[in-house]
Amino acid sequence: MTADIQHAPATRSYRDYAQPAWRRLLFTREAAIIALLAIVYVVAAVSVRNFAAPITITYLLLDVATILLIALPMTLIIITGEIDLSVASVVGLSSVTLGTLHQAGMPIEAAGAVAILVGAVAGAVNGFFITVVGLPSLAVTIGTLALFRGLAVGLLGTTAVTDFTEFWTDLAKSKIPGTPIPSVMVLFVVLAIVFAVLLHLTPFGRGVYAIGLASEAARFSGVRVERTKFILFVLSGAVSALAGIYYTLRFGSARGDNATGLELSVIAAVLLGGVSIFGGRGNILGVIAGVLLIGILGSALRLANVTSDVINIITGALLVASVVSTSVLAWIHRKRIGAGIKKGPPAPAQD
Amino acid sequence: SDGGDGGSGGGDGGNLAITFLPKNLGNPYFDTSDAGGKAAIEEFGGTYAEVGPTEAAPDAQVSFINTLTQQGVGGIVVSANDPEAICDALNEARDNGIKVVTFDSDTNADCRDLFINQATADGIAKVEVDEIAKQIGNAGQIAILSASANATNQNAWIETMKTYLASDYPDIELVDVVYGDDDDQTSFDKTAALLQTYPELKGIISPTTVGIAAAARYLSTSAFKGKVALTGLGTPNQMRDYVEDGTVTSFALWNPGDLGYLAAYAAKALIEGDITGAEGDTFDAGKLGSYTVGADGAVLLGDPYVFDKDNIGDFDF
Amino acid sequence: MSDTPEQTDAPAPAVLELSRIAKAFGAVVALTNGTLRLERGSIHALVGENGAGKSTLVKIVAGLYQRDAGEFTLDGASVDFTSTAQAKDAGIAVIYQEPTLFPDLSVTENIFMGRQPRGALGVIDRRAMKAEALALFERLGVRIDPDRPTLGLSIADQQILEIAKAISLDAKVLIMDEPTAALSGVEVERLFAVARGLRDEGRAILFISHRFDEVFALCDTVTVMRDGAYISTSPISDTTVPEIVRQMVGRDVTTLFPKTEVPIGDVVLEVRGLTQPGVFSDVSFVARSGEIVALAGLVGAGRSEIARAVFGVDPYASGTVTVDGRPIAKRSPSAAMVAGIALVPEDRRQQGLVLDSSVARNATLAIRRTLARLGLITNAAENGSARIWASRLEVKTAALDTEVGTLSGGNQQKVVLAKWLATDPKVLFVDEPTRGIDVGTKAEVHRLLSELAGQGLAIVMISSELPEVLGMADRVLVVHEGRITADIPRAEATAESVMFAATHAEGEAA
Amino acid sequence: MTRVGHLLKARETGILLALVIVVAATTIKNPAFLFSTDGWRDLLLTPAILMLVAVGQAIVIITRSVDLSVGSVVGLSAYLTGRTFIDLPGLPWPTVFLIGLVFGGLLGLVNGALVAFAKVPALVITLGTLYIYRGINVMWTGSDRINASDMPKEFLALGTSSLLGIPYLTIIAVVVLVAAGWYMYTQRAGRELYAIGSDPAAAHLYGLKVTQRVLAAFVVCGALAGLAGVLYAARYGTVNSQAGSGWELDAVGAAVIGGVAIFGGSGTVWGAAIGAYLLLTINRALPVIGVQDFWQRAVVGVLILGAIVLDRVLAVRQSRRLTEARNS
Ligand SMILES: Nc1ncnc2c1ncn2[C@@H]1O[C@H](COP(=O)(O)OP(=O)(O)OP(=O)(O)O)[C@@H](O)[C@H]1O
Ligand SMILES: Nc1ncnc2c1ncn2[C@@H]1O[C@H](COP(=O)(O)OP(=O)(O)OP(=O)(O)O)[C@@H](O)[C@H]1O
Ligand SMILES: [Mg+2]
Ligand SMILES: [Mg+2]
Repeated sequence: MTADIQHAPATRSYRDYAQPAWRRLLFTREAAIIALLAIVYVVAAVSVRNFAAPITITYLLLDVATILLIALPMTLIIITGEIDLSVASVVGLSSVTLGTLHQAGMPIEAAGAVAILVGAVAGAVNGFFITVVGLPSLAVTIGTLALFRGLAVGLLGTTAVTDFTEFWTDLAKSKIPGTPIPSVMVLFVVLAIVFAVLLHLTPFGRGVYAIGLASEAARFSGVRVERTKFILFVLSGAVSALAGIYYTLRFGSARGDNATGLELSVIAAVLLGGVSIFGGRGNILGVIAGVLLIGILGSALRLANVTSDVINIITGALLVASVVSTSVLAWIHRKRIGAGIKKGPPAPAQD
Repeated sequence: SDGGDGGSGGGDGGNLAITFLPKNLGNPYFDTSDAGGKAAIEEFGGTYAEVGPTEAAPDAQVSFINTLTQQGVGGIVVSANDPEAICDALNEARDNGIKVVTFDSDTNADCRDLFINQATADGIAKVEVDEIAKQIGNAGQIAILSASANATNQNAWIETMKTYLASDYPDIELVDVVYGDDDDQTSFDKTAALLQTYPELKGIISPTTVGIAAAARYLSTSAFKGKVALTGLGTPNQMRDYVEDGTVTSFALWNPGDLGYLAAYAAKALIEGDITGAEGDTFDAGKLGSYTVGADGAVLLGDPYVFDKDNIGDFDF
Repeated sequence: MSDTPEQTDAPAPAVLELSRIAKAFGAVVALTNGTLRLERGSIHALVGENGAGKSTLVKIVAGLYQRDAGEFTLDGASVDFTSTAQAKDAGIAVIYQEPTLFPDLSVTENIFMGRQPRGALGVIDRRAMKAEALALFERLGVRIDPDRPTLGLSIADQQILEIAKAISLDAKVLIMDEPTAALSGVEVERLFAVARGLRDEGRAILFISHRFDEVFALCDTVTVMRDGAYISTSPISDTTVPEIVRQMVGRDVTTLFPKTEVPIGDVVLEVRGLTQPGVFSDVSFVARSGEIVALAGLVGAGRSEIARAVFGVDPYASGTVTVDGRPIAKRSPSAAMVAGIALVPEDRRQQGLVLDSSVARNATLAIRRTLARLGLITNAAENGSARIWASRLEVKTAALDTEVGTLSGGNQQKVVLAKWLATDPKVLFVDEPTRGIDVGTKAEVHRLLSELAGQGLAIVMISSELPEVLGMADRVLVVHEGRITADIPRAEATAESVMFAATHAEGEAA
Repeated sequence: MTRVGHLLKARETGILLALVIVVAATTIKNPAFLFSTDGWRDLLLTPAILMLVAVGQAIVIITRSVDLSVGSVVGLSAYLTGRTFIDLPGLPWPTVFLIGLVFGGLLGLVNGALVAFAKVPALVITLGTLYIYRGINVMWTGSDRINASDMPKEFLALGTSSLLGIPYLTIIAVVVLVAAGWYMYTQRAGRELYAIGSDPAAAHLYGLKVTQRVLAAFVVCGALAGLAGVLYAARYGTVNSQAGSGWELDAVGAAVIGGVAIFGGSGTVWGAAIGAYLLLTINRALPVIGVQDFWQRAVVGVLILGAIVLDRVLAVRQSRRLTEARNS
């Protein structure tokens, strides 16, 4: 009668995870994308002439480096449930900044630093409208997509700046000595580690996920929602500007229309990599696999003389298939469990 | 995987697999020029292929050039979207023994072996300015509807036109240069905007085939039909209706089919080692006869041809 | 009440009958033996602990979930609903535990969505619709602008709207899953009057609530569930609260409000002249170490707003908040947290929890910075901390990576508490801490609050349940229309004195 | 309360006012912008096609989805129109409208089915179909193109001529707009689209036919984009494989400028239509006002931002009124 609730039930024990590790790691979108990446690579290496050559890796990585870089902050932004459509325009703006300043006599190092600063400011403009004014990011960045591109094109007009210091343009295309891997990958790997740690191993990253899943609850738990988003947009601007510098140096040409339309490729790759457009889900590894998958497919198909329209169709189909298959698999999973219950023992009798 | 090995049939052992890389696919001008190239390649028994991006973006051609390098074709014939952006890719291709010929739109001279020039900038600028001057009576406002803001050849021509206008036609005022991005709809809307912005406008020069067709189409249904003159570079098939209904009096162009044809023969000559691209080299170009390489590795096709009501019926491209 | 068609002892014809319903969600078995019999002209209570499966049973009746096994008959005929529309057409109206309102649409449209009155060409007759809405509000004795969007309605008004919606369906079976959780006494009384009217018209009503006073005041019959299974059904007159509680919990529960006397220490929190025009004005109070201060008042009085402003989620125009004499920056929950304030918010699903995230992540969200070593945080650290708090609060979950959204309401509330207790706060605001929580857990929450006060925590408790306020508080602050109108010490706090201050502005406090 | 009703309408009124100001300012600078035959015609005509797409887009956005594939649908349908004239020369030209509508509707159905049945986010699906449809278009068109001479004169005349000073294409677009606006406001199904966008989970609990309605919204959006493709062919006379590319962002932009909330549940097709007119009229007005070609895009960006900020200010004001109304 007087039993205190406190002592009545035995102290519970809790498992850390409901499922064994291999199940948790293997049955994920990311694992599927990585597996697909491996399969496509092997199939292409076997069946497409010239694909297995090391030069393929070089070209491939040079091509996707811009997308890889921009995809890093984009992943975090999409995980918070926002989106940044202005990234490609920031690439253009950064390219033009670098070009005009260099033309005016500034060394590349300094001009590059200013370009990154301009990118960060562009990101801060997005961040301001989204977090301070409180506007939806999709709408804001459709606006700044036009604004930043307009500034880039307006600043440089018909001209293109091409006379960059050879040291830098060569560096942008150089390879790590003794490997087919472009040097720019060093920059990427460093940034990828930084972003992966930031997202997966820091309190900031925990906040990012919480914001994406339930921003109000995150705010009530002391997550600085606005500040977090603001920081992410600034990072996105800065990294896009960095990608813009690489892009400019790689092609040796600073133009206002550089990288037009790249935003959709970046977003497609991030989504293919398993990041949920609704926020709260996804990881860096999956995104990298997603970018590489699109890159490898494109490279293999081009080598096999498949035209670019077919490559586009395949990319689109892959994107659709990747999300549809997850939802179909979940549905099958539910069905199976449902059937299992029905076949199970009858409900125990009432007491 | 058939691009790399098929083309060693003709000549003396050179790899005659020649691939055309236009600014973008689905552009009728390049369809015609590449068809000329195809005809030439079939004549001399090489392997023709055409690849390209769907949109004329500066960097889009690079991955195609890279792919061709990996496939080890014999020659690339390319119209550059950007004089600089594809340079390194082309040089890498050349390092791998591929001969590079540019046509229609050049890159920097050190990134290719030869440039097949459709006409000199002077020639083109002069024809267009003379035509418009004739039609508007040597005085009044004119505007230019160009391709994209960074288009190398258009920009060069426009510069020459400005100089020529200033020296020879002081009464003609060039009020604006607008860019239709070689996109139908944009060019169309820009034409409309021009006409409203400058009510006194007497004529439009559009030195691009997409632009002139769109402008003609807008003019033909507007109140300005017959009042505002239009000339520029166009293909006869696209312009036929407008010449016949009086919207356009005359326009100019070289024969793009011949341009591709010549480029293909130039590539063959390079591949087979007949020429190196040095000034003074001479090579044979099938039905077009013999050509000589000029300064900076440029080969000139000829003078632009002016089409009007009387002669347009003779052409089909 | 005397004209109830049938005698309770003669078996009345069942409108709706469920027997041995089973339902599982993946590995979670929600129902093993759902059994229920609703009769015409009767109000039937369904009680059970959090997670007993009440809402799941309701959702099966509503056609939202499909049962895995068992029988479901309506008017004697077996039915298999595959959508909520079918259940609606069959005459079943449901008020879900979660609100189902469309925030962008007007109050009227919310009530009549999908069945608006129509004129020629199928054009919606907005005038007729508005008139019907006004008539409904008249019947419920409430005043809500029928043209305003539902966005920004208080939780109480939202609940009233749900009730209006269900009543307007004119259904033969009306199911209400905890409809009174957000309502004040007056509104509850009106709801009861309407419910009795419907019963007297011969309709069957199922009423789910954790408040026994309501169950005994309103219902004719009560069914108890435990762990997804049916336990008993009895006429309300044949049973008692302790009996029901024993059946629900499976054992006896003694004290509901185990208030222990603890020495009250120094002032920890001091709020001075807090004002936000239109919401609250000139709010001043203190909370001392070891003290439980209750903020009482009618729903909509602005108590939650005060708590949110103090915690920094909401803005305030003027005033100061100090903890241990140090002022705290406005509009910054993280500053408030660092200063030692914690807030268990009233809206658990929106504000309290990241429903799609795991128990461990939720329980450590507020302390993620302190858990980090060299700026890095690991799953192991999170699980370690979460395990401690989950077992201290007896959270019912198998694994720490279970999504919190799949736990029952009470267990969710425990996770919220765990999250805030882990921050080791000096002042704990709890806003409706036992709303929608079963007796067992409720007693546990109360015991916990007492224990925390005993450890020197200052607790500010917002509650709309008078017994809870009277039973737990050392001091009762009454809020009326955004102002504190009375400060009543425990000894003088009675139902009458608190209610008087809550309804009369002139009872100005010293 | 009618005050609230007025405020709600203010979202469209504000944007309409902006449009009037742009037209007035430009006309003062250059009367031909409004008072010449061509000026008047282009003012009404140029945005009409985008308006159709924006109306469809608005309907989809109201249900809390988005359709990024509209540009590709416009392109495919425009090319199909040309091909129909070439391959079926005997066909009476008005039937191409039907063909365009049905064809666009089918493409919309594919989007809708994937979104509604597979329950996957519309942005991802339609980003995928944006690539797929455009790829099919390029593959099908190749380097072919439809020229004005391939299409009947009567059909092309539709693209430029007017009835009582109002271009035919504008009339078609306005008829569609009025029908859509009427349906969305007065029909149960229309209101349900708002409910679904406002809170999909609640709509499901409530028993609305969410799947069916979302599917229908995509079909309508596709059909309108298909119709826009037919009008594109009539207006521009030439169709290549890139027709309509990039329109998706214009259409979403127009809807957003017009006050359609990107997260569904509020806004009207009227607003989206005005948004389309504002967007394209600004484009045309800038050169007249003397803004150099290169800077125009920047100005458009600033205006989009201005429009959504304005919308936000109005919304905040409205919610403040609501709070006051409740407290009084
Ligand atoms: N959609 C779902 N997915 C997984 N598990 C669920 C789901 N809905 C309910 N459950 C689980 O089923 C059990 C019964 O939950 P239910 O909501 O029916 O309880 P309840 O009796 O209504 O509790 P409360 O009084 O807290 O509302 C719980 O253990 C809950 O976690
Ligand atoms: N979402 C909201 N938007 C705008 N104003 C609100 C909102 N919620 C509440 N208010 C305002 O704040 C006042 C207090 O509302 P609320 O119902 O939250 O009070 P409360 O005292 O916290 O009641 P309880 O906690 O018992 O539900 C209301 O009178 C209302 O004017
Ligand atoms: Mg429940
Ligand atoms: Mg409250």
